[in-house]
Amino acid sequence: MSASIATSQTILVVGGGIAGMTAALEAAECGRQVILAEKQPMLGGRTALLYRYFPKMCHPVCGLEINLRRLRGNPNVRVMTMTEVTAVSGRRGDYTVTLKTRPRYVNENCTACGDCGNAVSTTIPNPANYGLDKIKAAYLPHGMAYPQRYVIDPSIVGTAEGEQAKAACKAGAIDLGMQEETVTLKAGSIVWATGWRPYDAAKIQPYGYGRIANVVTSVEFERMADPHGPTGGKLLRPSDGQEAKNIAFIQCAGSRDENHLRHCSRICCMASLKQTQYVREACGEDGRSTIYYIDIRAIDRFEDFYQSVQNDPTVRFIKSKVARIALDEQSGNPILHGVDTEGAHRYANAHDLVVLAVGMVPEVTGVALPEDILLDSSNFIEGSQSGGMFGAGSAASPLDVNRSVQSATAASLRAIQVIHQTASTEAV
Amino acid sequence: MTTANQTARAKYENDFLKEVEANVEEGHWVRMCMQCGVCAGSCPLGDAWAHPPQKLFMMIRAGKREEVLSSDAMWMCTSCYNCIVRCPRKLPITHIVHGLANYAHRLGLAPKGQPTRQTAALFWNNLVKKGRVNELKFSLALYFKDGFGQGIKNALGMQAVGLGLVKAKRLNPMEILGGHGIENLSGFKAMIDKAREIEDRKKGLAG
Amino acid sequence: MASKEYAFYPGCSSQSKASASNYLTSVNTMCGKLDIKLTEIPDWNCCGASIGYAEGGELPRLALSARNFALTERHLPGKEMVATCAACWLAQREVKERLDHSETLLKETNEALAAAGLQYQGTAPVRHMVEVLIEDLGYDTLKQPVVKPLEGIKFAGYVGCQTNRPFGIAGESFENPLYLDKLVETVGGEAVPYDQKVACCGGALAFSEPEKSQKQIRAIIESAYDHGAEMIVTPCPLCQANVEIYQSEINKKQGTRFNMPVLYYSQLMAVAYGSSAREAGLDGQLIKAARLEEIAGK
Amino acid sequence: MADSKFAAYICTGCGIGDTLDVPMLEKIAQKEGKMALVKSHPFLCSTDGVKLIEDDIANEGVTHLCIAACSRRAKVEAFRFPAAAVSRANLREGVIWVVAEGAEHDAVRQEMAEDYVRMGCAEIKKMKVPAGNVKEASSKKILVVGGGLSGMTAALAAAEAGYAVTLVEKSGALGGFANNLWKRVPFAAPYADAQPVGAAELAAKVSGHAKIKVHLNAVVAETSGAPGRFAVKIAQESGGMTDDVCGAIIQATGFTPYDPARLPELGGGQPNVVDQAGLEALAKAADGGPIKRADGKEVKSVVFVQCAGQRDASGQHLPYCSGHCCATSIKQATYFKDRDAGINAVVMYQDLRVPGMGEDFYRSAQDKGVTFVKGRAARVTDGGGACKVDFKDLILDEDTSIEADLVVLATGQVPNAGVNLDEWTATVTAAESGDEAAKTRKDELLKTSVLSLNYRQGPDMPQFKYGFADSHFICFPYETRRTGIYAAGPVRRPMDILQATEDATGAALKAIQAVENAARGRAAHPRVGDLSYPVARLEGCTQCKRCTVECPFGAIDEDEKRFPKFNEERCRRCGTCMGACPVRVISFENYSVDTVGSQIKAVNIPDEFEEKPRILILACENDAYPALDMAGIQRLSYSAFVRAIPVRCLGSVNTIWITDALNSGYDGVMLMGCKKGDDYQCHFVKGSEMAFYRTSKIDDTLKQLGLEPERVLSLEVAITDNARVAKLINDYAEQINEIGLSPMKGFG
Repeated sequence: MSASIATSQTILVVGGGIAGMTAALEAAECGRQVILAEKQPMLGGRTALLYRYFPKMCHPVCGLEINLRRLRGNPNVRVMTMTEVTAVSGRRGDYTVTLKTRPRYVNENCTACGDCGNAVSTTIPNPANYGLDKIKAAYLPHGMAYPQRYVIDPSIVGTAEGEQAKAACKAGAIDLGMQEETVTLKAGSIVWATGWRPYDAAKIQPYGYGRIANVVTSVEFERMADPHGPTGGKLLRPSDGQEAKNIAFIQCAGSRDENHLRHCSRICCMASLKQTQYVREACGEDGRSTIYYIDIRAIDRFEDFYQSVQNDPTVRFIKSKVARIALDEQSGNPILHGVDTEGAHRYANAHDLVVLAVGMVPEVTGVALPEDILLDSSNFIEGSQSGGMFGAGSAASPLDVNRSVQSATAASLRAIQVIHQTASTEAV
Repeated sequence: MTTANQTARAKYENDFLKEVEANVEEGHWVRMCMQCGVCAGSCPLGDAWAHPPQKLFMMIRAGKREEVLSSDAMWMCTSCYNCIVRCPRKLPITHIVHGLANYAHRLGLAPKGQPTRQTAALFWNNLVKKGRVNELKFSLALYFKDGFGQGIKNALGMQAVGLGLVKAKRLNPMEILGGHGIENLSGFKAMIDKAREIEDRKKGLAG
Repeated sequence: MASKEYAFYPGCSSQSKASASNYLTSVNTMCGKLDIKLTEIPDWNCCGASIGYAEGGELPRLALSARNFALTERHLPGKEMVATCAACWLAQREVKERLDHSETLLKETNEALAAAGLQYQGTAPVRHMVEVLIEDLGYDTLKQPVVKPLEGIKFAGYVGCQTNRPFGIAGESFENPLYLDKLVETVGGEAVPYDQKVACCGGALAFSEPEKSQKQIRAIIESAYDHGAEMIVTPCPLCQANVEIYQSEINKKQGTRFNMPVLYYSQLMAVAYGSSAREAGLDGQLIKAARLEEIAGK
Repeated sequence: MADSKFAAYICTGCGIGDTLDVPMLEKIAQKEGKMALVKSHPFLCSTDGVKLIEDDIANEGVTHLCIAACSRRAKVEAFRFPAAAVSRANLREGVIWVVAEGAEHDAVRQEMAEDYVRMGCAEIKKMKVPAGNVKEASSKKILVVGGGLSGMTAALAAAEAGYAVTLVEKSGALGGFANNLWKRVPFAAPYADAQPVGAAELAAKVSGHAKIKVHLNAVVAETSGAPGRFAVKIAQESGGMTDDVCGAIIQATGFTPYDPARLPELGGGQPNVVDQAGLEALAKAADGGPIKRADGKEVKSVVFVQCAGQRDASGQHLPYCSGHCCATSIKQATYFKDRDAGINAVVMYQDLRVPGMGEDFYRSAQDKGVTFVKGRAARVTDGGGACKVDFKDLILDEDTSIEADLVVLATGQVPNAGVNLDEWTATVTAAESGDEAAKTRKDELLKTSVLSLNYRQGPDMPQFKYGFADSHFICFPYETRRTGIYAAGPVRRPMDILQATEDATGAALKAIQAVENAARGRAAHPRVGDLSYPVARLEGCTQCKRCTVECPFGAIDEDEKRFPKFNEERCRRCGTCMGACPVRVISFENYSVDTVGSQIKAVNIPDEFEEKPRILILACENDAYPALDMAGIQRLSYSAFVRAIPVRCLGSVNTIWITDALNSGYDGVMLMGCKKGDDYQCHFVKGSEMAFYRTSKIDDTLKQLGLEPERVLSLEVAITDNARVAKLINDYAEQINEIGLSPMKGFG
C-alpha cells in the first residue's frame, strides 16, 4: 500500500469483490493510481464465499490468490477495507468523495498469529458462512483474508473480553480506542463495483424460508457443500443434522417475478446445475437432485455443462415453478406442491432439503447514490449522466463471474479514458 | 338465426386468442403467461381441473376453442386468489378464469348441467330480483334445480342444518314471502340492464 | 360523539335472520364498546359475491359495487366505507381498483349507474372492519376494554382467502398473516399455529361441489384439532358458515366426530369486553361455544 | 559477486522464539548459510524491524537477504525491498504451525526450522535482483484485426485512452455483420423496443479519429516479432503491401452464421425459410414497410424456430447455444408486430434464454402480441404458398403443426478464428515427414489464417473449444495463450452486441497493458510485473528443441542456426523451458536450476540409523503452496520430515532436482501441481501435465538407482485442499516408513 495522495488522476473503485479487484488491478497495471474501497474487512466479495465455480468446478480462491498476488505486488493500488462511500460531489474528471471507515480495532501490526482469538470466548455469527455457524469475536475473516489481519467485533469492545484480547496480543496490534474515520479524497473517475446480495428468501412466502428449517438458499448451500463451511462439506439438514440425499433446487426464487425481482439473475440455473454435482460429490449414486425450473438458461458453452448434468442419472428436471412448500411435521421433510407443465402433471414431492436458487439484488438497492448515477428498473447501474462514473460486474447487470470480470475490465478502461482526457484537457 | 357463438367464430377466423382478448374479462392478459405453472400448483382444487389455468392459456394460444369453452375446468375455481398472488407475471388469473366461464356460459358452450354454472345463474337471478340475496329462496332453488323429487331429497338431507340455522336465527322461513330487498329497485334494475346492454354490445353477445 | 364514524356496508349475510346475523350482533356490540359509530349505507345492494361472475359478467358486476360507492358518496360524503364481510370488502376493493385504472370501464359503469340516477366518483375508500380495528384503533386500544380475558382458550385463527388475497391486510403476509392471532392474544386467548390458516374452505363451491368443498373443510378442522385448538375464529362470514354448518354433514358422511365451534373475532371481543352471550351473538352458533358462554355468563 | 553482501534476519515473533532454538538458527545461518550478517528481531514485520533491514541495506551494503519468519505469502508489503534479492524461510506457517505440539516433537521441529534456514540461505546465494529490460523503442500502437462492431469498439476504446490504432478490415467497409442488421436489441431501460444499430455512426467516428488508421480491403499477411515489436505486413486487395509495427493485437474477426442449408429437415435452403440474417435482409429491404418474402408476398404469419442446428447432442451441428438468438428472434418478431399487430408471429423455443433485463424485452414482446410456444420443431416443409412446421408442443404434450408464410431459423454463431492449431501441428508434423498431401493442406490452412503469425506453434491464436479463441479461465477471460494478442467479440465466445461491446473494451485495456508491460520489460498476467526473464547459455545447448516445443505461449522460436531464440516479451516466466531443458542451460536471474537445486542440497539428511526420513515437496506456488500455508493457518499438523519448496509451475520442475534429491538420500519426493486434463487449472496451460509426464519417465532412473517407484509421487492439489494436503503428507510419510528409508543415504 502506498500512501499516495489522491488527485483527479486517481480512479476510485467502490467494492472489492472480483469485479472491483479486477477493475482496480487492470487500471493499476496500466500504470494508473487507484483507491479500492471495500465495505467488508477483507477483499474477495461473494466469490470468496463460493465453493466451486461452474462450469469448471474449480475453486474461486484460486483466482483470488492470483489477484491478491497481483495486488500485493502493485503499489499503485491503495486498499481501504471496512470503508464505504458516503458522499460524492463534483463532476467527470473531478470528483470529491467522502469515505467512512469503520474501526477494525486492529492495526497494521497484526501478524494474524491468532493469540487474540484464543483469548476470547464470545462468539458471533460467522459472516463468511452466512451466519450458519459461529466464530470468535476476535477473528480472521477468511483463510485467504486480505488484509491478513484480525477483526475485533464491536460487541466485545468495552468489555473484559476485549481487554483480554488486547492483553493477549504481543504485537500491540489491538487498539480498542479506534474510532470511525471519515476522509475526503479526489478522484477523476469512479467505478462502482458494488456487487450483489441474495434476494431475501423469506419474502417468497410460499416457500417457507425461515419457517421450514430444511429450506435453505443457494448461497447457504454453497457453504454447506464447502469443506471449509459450517458442516465441513457434509450436506446436513438444519432440522436434525441428518445427511440430505434427496435435494430439490427451485429456480427463479425471486427472479423473473414481478412480485419480487423483474429481471432474470442469469447465474442461478448454472449455479443449481453445479450444485447437483455437489450432491453427487457428497452422496455418489445415492444422491437425488431435482431441478424445478421455468427455462434452463445455460448460455453459450455452458450448454455442455447442462447436457452433462442431464446425462447424470441422479439428476431430474421438472419444468415447473413450485407453487408452495408444505412441511411434513413428522419427518421434517419439505413437500413441494406444483404442476409439471410439460403435460400438466401434478406432484407433491417430498425432499430431504430444498435449495432456493435466490436471485441477485444489486447491493446498492436502498443506498443513496450520487444523483448523477443512472439505474435501471432493478437498480443495476447503467452508468452516469456525465459519463465519469461506471458500473462494473454484477453492480451493472446480473452477471456470472466471467462476464463480471469482462465488464470490470471494460469499466476500468472507461475510467482510464476519463483520466486520460482530463489530463489532456488540463495540459492544454 | 346466427348464434353469438357462430358470429364470434366467423369474426375471429379461428384466432381464438384474439377472441379471448376481445371478449373475455381480463382476456388481454393471456398473452403474458410464460408457462411457469405456479397457478396450476396453487389451486386448492387443482386435481379437479381437467386443464389447469396455465394450460388453458396455452390451449387458447393453440386455438383449441371448443375444447376450452366446453371444458368444466374453469368452473372449479373457488375464488381463493392463490394463483393471482403467486403469478410472477401478475396475471389476474382468477378473473380470467371467471371471464372464460362467463363467456362459455353466455355462448352456450359451457357444459350443460355443470353444477357451479347452474348455482351461479341461480344466485345471480336471486340477487337481481331484489337487489339483495334471499338466502332461503336461493337454497330452495338450489335444492330443486334438479327437479322436485331430488329437491325434496336434498332439502330433507339438509333439514337438520336448516332447522339449526332457523333456531339460531340465521335463516328466516318467512323470507319465502319476501325478505330483504332494496328500495329503489327500479333504478337498480335499470342499471343492471344498462350494464348488460353495454357489455353485450361490446362483446358481440347481443345476438 | 363517537370517536370514529364509518359508512357501514353489512352485506346480505349480515342482515337480521340471515346466515351471519350473529356476526352483525357481535359487531354492533363490539363497536359500541369501542365507541365506533357505524351508519348503514342507505339502500345498499348485494356485491355479487365470488360466484356472481358466471351469469353476471363483468360490467353488471362492476355496477353492483359501484352503486354502493355512489350511495356512500352521495349520502355519507367524506365517510370511509366499512365492510364486515370478506366477500363484500373484496368485491368493493376490486371494483374500485378496476374503475380507478380504466377510463373505459369507468365511463361504461357510470353510464349504467346513470340509469339509477347515480354516479361513481371514486372518493370513498373501502375498509374491512379488521383494518379499522388494527389500523385506526390499534391493538393497545383494543386491549383496554378487556374485562374478561379469554384465558386458557386455544383458538385456531382461520384467515381463509378473501381478507388475505389478493389485497390482504397491510403489512401481513399471504402465507402466514398474524393479525387474527394478535387479536386473539389481545383479548387474552391463545392462538395456536396450524398449517391451514390460509387454506380455502371451498365456500364458493359449497353448494355446487359439496364433496370438494367439504374435503377442504375437513382438512381445516382436522388441522385445528391436531394443533390443540378448541375453537376456530375467522373474519369471514362465508368461511364461518361453511366451516361450522358442514361439520355435521361431514360427521354423518365420513364418520368423523367434529364439534369445533367457529366464531367471529367480534364475538371474542364482545365477550372479553364483558358483554352477554346474547350480545356477543353466541346464541347464533350451531356448534355452541360453551366455554365462551361460560365466561360471558360470569 | 564482489559487491554482494548476504544477511539473514530471523523473526522471533508469533511464537517462533518461544518454540524454536533461535540462537541455534542464527548459528546455522552464519556458519552453514555463510551469511555475513545474522540478526534476530522480536517483531520483524513491524516498522522497527523493517527499519533494521532497511538500515542494513543502506549502511551495511546488504544486497541479499534471507528473511526467516512467516510464509512468503504473508507480510509481502512489509518485506518489499526492491533493491535487494530476498528469500523467505517459512518458519511460521511451514514449521511451528504445522508440527504437532509437545516436547516430543521439539527435536524434529527444530531440525525442520534449521533446514528451512539453510534452504533460505542457499537460495539467496544463487539469486540476483532482476534488472529488467526496458525497451526504448517499444511500439505502443495497437493493431485491431476486423472492422465490425467489436473491432471498431476496441479501436475507439484504445484511441480514446490515447493510443494509436491500426485497424485492418477485410471488406470494403467498416461495420461487419452489423451492417446487415435492420435494428438491434435494446441495451437500456425500458428494454421495450428494437433500437437503431448505430454501426454507421460508429464507423464514421472510427474513420474520423485522428489516432486510428483504417485499412479497408486488407488482410494481415504476416505477423512476426513480439509484444511491443510486432512487425505486421498488411496486404491490400489491390496488391499493395504496408509494413507496420504494433505493440499488441486485438483479433475481432467475428462470426459466420451457421449455414441453414445444413438443416434440410428444417427447410434450410427452401425459398420461404430463412435464417436470422436472411430475415434482417428482408427487413432492411422493407425499410419500415411490410416485410415481404422472396416471392414478393407480404408476410402475414411467421414462425421463429429457435436452436436450429444448435444445442445439438447428435454431433451433426453446433453443440453450444449462441446466447443471443432468443433475444434476436424476439426483436425480429417485433419487426412484424410493431408494424402490424395483426401479423401472427410465433417464437418456438425449448428454453427461452433472455438473461438479465432481457426478461423485460421478452415481456414487452408478449405484450405486443408475439406468441411463445414451448415446442421442438421436427420438420419444416415449404409448400410454396405456406410453410408447415411440424413440432412437438411440449406444454400440451402433443405432436402438432403450425402454418406460416415465412419460417426463420435461429442458427448459431461460428467463430472466424483462423487456423486450428491442433490441425496445424498435425499437418506440419506430417508435412515435415514428407507427406505431400499434408504439405498442400498446410498451404491451404495458411491461406485461412487471420493473423499469419510466423510463430513456431502456428499462425493463429490457440482455440479453446468449438473453435472459439477463448481463455480457459473463469476469473481471467483475457488470459490469452499468445501474449499481447487478445480475442474480442464473437470470435472469443458466442455473444450479442452488448456483450461484444463490453468485450472489445476489455480487450482494448488488455492490449494497452500489454504494450505498457512490454515497454518496461515486465511480464504479463499472471506473473504480472515480473522483471526476470529466461536466459540460455547457448554454448551448452544441444538443439533438442524441447524448450521451443513445450513453451505453452509460443515464446521461443528457432534462429537460423536452430538455436532457441527467446522472445522475452512473449514469455510469461513460468519456467516450463527450464524444466524441459535436459542440459539445464536455461535460467532466470531469481529462479533457476541452481536456486532450487541448492536448497535441495542444503537440507541436512540424517543417516539411516536416525530413522528420520526426508521428503521433498515441490509445490506449485499458485495452488499447492497456499494450501500448505492454509493448513498452517488452521493449525493442521503434518509430518515434520517434509521440506517444501515453492515452484513457479510444476512445468518448471527439472527432473534433475528429483534425481539429485534421491541421490542425496531423500526418501521420497512429492510433486504437487494443479488439476490437469480438459478442465486444467494450470495458468501455464500444461505445467502440471508435463510434470506428471516427465516424472513418469523417471521410473527407469529409479530402477537404475535401485529405488522403488513410490519414491516419487505426483499429485493434483487444489488451493482449498489444506486438510487434504496434510493428510496426503502424513499418508505418504507413513508409506515411506513402510517402504523403508532410502538406501542412498550417505552417498550424496
